[in-house]
Amino acid sequence: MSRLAQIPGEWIDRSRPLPFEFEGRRYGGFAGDTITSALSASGLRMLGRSFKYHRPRGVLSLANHDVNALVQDGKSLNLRADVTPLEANMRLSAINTFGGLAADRGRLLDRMSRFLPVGFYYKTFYRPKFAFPHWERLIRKVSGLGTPNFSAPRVRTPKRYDFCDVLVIGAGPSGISAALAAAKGGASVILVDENARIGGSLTYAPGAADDSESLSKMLMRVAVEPNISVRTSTCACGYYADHWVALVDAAKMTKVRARAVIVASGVFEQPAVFRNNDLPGVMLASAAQRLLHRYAVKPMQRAVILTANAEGYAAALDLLNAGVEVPCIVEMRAAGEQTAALQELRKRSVPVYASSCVYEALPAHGLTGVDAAVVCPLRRDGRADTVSKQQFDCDGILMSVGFAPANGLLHQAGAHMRFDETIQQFVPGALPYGVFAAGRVNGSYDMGARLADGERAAALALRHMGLEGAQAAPTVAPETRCPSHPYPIVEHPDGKNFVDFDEDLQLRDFSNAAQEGFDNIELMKRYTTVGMGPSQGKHSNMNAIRILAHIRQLPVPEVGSTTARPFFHPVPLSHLAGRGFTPERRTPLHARHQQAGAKFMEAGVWLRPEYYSQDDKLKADLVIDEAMAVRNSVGLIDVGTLGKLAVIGPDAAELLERMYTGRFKNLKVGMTRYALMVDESGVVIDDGVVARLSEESFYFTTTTTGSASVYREMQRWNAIWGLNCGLVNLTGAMAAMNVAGPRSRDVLAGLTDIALENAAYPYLGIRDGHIAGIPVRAMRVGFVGELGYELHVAADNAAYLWDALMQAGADFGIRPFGVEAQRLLRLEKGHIIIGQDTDGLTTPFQAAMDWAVKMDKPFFVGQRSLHTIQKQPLKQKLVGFALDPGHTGPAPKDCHLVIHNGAIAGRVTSVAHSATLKKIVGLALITPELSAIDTRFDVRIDAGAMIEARVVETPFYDATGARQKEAVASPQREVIPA
Amino acid sequence: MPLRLLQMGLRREYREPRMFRQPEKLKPTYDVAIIGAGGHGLASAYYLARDHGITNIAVLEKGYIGGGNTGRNTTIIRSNYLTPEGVAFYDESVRLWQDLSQDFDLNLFYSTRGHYTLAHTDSALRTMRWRAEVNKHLGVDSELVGPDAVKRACPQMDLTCGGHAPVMGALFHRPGAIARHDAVAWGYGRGADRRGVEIHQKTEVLGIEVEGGQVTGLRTSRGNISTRKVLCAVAGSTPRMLDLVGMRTPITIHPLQAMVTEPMKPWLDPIIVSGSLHVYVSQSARGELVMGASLDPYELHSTRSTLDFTEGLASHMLEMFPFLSSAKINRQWAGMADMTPDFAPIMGKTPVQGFYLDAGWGTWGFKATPVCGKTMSHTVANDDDHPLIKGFTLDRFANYALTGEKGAASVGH
Amino acid sequence: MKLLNCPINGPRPVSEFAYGGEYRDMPDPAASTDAQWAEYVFNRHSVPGVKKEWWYHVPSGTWFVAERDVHADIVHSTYIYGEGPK
Amino acid sequence: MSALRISPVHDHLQALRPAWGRINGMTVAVEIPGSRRSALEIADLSCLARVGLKGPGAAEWLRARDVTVPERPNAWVALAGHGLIARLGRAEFLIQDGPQDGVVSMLRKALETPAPGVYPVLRQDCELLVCGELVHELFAQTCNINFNAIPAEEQTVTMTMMVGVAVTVLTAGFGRTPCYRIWCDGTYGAYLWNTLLEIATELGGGAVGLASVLPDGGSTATSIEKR
Repeated sequence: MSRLAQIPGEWIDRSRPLPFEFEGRRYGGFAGDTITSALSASGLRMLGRSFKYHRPRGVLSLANHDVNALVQDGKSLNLRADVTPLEANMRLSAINTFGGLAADRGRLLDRMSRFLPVGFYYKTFYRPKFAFPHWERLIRKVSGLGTPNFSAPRVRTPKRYDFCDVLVIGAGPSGISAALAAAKGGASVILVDENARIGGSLTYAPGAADDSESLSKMLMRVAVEPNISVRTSTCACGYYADHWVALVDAAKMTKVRARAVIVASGVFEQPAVFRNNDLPGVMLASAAQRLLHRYAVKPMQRAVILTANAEGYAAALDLLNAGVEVPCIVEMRAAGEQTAALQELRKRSVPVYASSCVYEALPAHGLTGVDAAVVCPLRRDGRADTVSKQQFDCDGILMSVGFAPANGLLHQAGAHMRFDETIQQFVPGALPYGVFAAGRVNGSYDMGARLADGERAAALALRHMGLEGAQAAPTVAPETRCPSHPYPIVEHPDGKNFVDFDEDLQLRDFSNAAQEGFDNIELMKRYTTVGMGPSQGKHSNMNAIRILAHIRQLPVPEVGSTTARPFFHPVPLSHLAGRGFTPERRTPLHARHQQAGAKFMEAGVWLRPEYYSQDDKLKADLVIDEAMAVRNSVGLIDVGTLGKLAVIGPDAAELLERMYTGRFKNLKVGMTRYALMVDESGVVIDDGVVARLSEESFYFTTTTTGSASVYREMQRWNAIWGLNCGLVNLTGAMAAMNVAGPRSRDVLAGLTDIALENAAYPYLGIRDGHIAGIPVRAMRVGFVGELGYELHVAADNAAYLWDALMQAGADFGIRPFGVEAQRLLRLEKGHIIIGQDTDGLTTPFQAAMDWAVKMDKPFFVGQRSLHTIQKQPLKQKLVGFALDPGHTGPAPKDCHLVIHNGAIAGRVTSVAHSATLKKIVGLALITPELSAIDTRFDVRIDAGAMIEARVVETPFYDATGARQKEAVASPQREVIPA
Repeated sequence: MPLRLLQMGLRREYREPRMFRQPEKLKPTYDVAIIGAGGHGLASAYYLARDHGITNIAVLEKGYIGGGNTGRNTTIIRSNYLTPEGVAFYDESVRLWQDLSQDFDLNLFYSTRGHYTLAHTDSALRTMRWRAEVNKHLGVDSELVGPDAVKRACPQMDLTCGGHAPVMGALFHRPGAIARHDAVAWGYGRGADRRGVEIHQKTEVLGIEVEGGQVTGLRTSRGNISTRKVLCAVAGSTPRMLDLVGMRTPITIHPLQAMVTEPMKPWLDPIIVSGSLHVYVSQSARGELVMGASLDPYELHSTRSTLDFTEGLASHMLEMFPFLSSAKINRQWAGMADMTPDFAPIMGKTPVQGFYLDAGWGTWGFKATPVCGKTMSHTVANDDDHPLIKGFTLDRFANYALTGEKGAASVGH
Repeated sequence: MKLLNCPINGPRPVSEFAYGGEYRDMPDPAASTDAQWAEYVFNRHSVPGVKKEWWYHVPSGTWFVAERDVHADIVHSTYIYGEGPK
Repeated sequence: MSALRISPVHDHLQALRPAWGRINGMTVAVEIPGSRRSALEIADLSCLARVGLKGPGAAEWLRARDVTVPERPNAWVALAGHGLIARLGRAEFLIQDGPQDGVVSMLRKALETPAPGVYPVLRQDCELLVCGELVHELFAQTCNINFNAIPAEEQTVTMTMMVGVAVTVLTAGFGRTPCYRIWCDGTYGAYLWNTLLEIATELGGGAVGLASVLPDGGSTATSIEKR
């Protein structure tokens, strides 16, 4: 057991022990533990295996980038043990092992590592060609991290929007002082920190007593400051345009819109690079201190301290005080600062070896830990002087050689970084508007400077927002000491000196990559994959840059850094998806359709009845029954999804004439006319019916999918042309249903005050009146080819009218029909559906709709293009076709191809078997050569068989339109047997 | 253990040579200058040198090799297009892809995984049948399959897609593949380099000299060169380059974003695309799920990321794969897509003599890399549009003779 | 998420808007050659810089013009068509 | 035979087995069994009488009929009897009565005679009322607008998106506060109602009948026997 007696300020709650399982063995921890701290407390060192070589790995940072210590619990993927809070009865196992963590058969790969140099996979496995799939299967077997659980449920999380004046990211000393100053200046502040408690480095590196005292003071002030909202265990994962920041906690994502952002995200401690620097027990000094101060865990018994900064000595003292033996301190510099800690260590006669390095760590059996550190003098050329090496037994090595800024969000915000030689660190140069940096990420290390830097950033943020009482920004003394070693990297002939722990990249991988020409930072990143692992280079990018600079003999700034993209820490899909809102649009008759057993189909955001099911009947038969009801008697269909617009004013007709291809100025009041719309390039995009209600008032319909865009475009053109008329979109406010069939008039007769007889109300007429007492606008249309009335009513009246019609129609066998039957009926009439019988390039001429295009009008959108197109030979033409009535066997389907002399000569756009006509009829877009009536052409159907079709006139049914124009006196006389 | 690895492992020191030289400075004159060291530019250089004997070539790159869309796409390769022109073109590309690793002596991890374009509506189903029929007619292996086949190929998928968009069928394209995108640029770059082509990185083109309608040279950030043939293959930067010769085209620039999860044990074998849900996803050999969606809605000449992109894509992913709720997105990025109105490229000769265009690659440029090299090298070498690109010439717009690939190209990467 | 300032409704997230494309003046159809007209219909001014664009605020149905730097994605001004700087 | 007017959320109210009443010819849920005062209450106000118009002449036309017109775009003012007039953008208006008859029927009649620059807009909205301390939490999860930052006294009208649907929002709660009214296209009503109610229920709130929100306690609702 490595758990120590109570440590002041520890994060664990010893009154709440939590039992759990790891790799099949039972362990115990406390509430407040992370998985790693609990396992470390139980004396466990090896927590996982590395991605490529399956080397044992343990604690590295305890700061959310220990990606070699990922665990899974059967529910969640790739849990980061170093930061995941321990829960009672977790059943955890290490990821990506073959046969368990200890016995992992994958460890063989480590022995083979010399055969797997950087980019090895580019250089093999492809000869012979046929062998690659075999190798690939093998590779896919060993690659990847956690194993997904395919039965895990969809997790829906809330997503929140939030707003504040100043968002402070990072609640260390500088962040806290920034938040306090901003709040004092009257700003509403959100203060976020990914840790469970605020305080930042002061929670694990108390340093001098007065610091920790000022910490407790600061915490107190934050607690009582009403303007500050503290969000702990919350990570700012991404910065987006206009100060839009994604805050992610365990339960949800919060999207914050701030007026100013202060990034006080601190730094990541960086590893030194020496042989076996990845062994369990070799860790960052800050990691050891986190174990110690937050979780009261003794990280090791005997630790060699490798350092190049004052932080290392403080850490050494920390460990000594916790009862850890420190055989020596290995100082990479010629001399360290004269700090209190150094004096104290001298007092306790801890030897300090200056200008020295750890040359390698000697592994315990099976690489499961450290047995000793081999220490050598560091030569001027940065290499180890192996002649005079000494060996120190230890079970741990602490690395305190430098830091890299946690500047991911600053990068994302568009900040430019410059390299500060004094502190050997990238710091923000030019910052984007409204974004500020403070603390160590900004290059301030001295505690006083960190606090002052926070106040400085706050003052600038307040000024940025123009908040009154914004006091002058204090000036911050530039840092004089250097916390980071310029090259904490030691070569070793036998390698295994790791730079990137995610990707198992060794020092030599970088020189090899450079040797092959990947010697600029971007190419090196892509070839070696440094920084591409789950930790996104948090512990490897800086060393990679130093190594490349070393190789090319360039100063670091000239090598430059790679930009960091979101996310700063990975974000679960569940948190990004949230609840997953999917807007649905329903006509007011939806419930009626449900009651009638409708099978719905999606039409954009709408749900429309495809057909109405009846106990055990087949869809195909039901569609025919519905169609036959319309042909023989009467049917009722909900067409409420059509776009419904009104245009009113002196220029209303002018606007319609400019937007549609047809003519509307001469349309008589009380009459309707088909309307076709093309885009500026002359391509058919929409159609509908225009009705004239009065001289200056029109009501018109668009396709279901076109309604929004047609309204929008007409608004835009109307604004550009400045016509004296206004548009109203009634699509949602009006419901519409089409009562169609020879008996439709009989159904209405008893219900309405509208004079229905042909003379008073001709085909294509429109009448306002009442049906069942409801104000109704009735259009006499013939889309399905029978006597029919399209009834438009206020949405809230629709269900009432529907019921009234169904009731009145009962005696005539009225029947609701769906989209499928309507498609069949309109096909029998040869009416096209835009988007089905036309495509993204079809012109009106190709659609054989010249009749609807008035080229002699002064202007309409697309007309000028059609003038050009008209001069060209037609590329394709829409024709009606029929199959031999005797045809049996498989039939053509929509989009089967027309094949002529072995070449594609067109395609079927719509086809169906017409029970009315007792044959298969359809429409096809084909080459003009084949478009003459009675021409025979071949359609290739499924399985490649050719079927002959013949071009015929449309409409296929009731060519003269007698049925829709004038009702048939008595349907009995002209029954079309079903 | 492959022999090659044994050799590398047993040698004391690492003997791998440079893949591409770093020429000190520009020569005064080149037979051909290629703007853009992405896949397309380098492939063109490679085939010019290999097949047309033209080796005095400078490839000029503002940034670094393959640093543009070549290294930013989701690496999907397919030929299941809609128009005969498109299908024939991409089919030739797939044919070339399959031998590239051997050509290059570099493993591209070209992996034939099968490509399913899901249909959630009957109109989508109709388009899939159309594409399948055109593909089959031209000998491309595509067919319309039912939900059951999708279930077999991807048993982990929720075919109801959260109840919102049940899968009604799919266009199955057996040759659908993925590849290691960077390696494509490196392979072409190395191949061209070894044949004498000069690749100049960090070299920006600042001006294009034209005299009497004929290209005569380039002004670059590293000096001027004279040349009578310039190939422009710069995707998102096309409008800037065209402006230098005073040309306007229908091309507009929109960001196309993508994102990738942390690695997980490979489970997703095929490439899955859903037009209605705006998702395309495949799993790399590293175990990462590589995902994309549709274009950003408005013009933008930058590669910034947006949060709403990840939100929308995540929610659609979970409708198909609810069990991935805890899978974490590691990284998102964007490329600049040079879009055309008909979703087909703009290739070949231009009104400016000696100025050749390889552009309009929108969201479908990676898969065309080899065939672009083949056809553009032919076009440049012979000053004659290659037969395979006749449907893609710039003048098709003025002639209202567009090549309607929208049905196949939009979203369906 | 990007903010866009609707002249009527004020600053809103860009997700509330629909992009209406580049603002273009239509040449006189009668006076244009086929080539000139096709140039208007198809070609665009896609060089990065500050451009006039159409934007539509969906919830209120408001069309307006934005002058936006399409490289830096910074909106310099927005105004109702006909009311902006001439 | 069903009621003359049916609310876009009628079927979803039905599931709550309310005591039905009728207002302006629409079946309304007067009381919902088990519903109680909570920190988040949602009610369906679609039944209220409303009329809309737009166009360059609209404001003048209204003034000529002694209707107070909000001076600023996107502002609203109260009318007698808990009615209100909202200015949607520059030149569109939504006028709505309280539970009792107000100006709406008069304006509807007047609109039947065309007037220059005046375009009638048929209003068939789904209107929801959301009340209680948690209302801003509901908005935080559904809408990207900081309603906290909009002072109630400014009587602002906000046209924005909520859970993917275009909505018009203002704060007027028959005297209760915080309280908001939300209008959306009726065809999206069911979706908006379900989505908001689901989240509200999660937050400890729920649907309530009109008796508990209308100033007259729903007494205007002619009660009809439950079925």
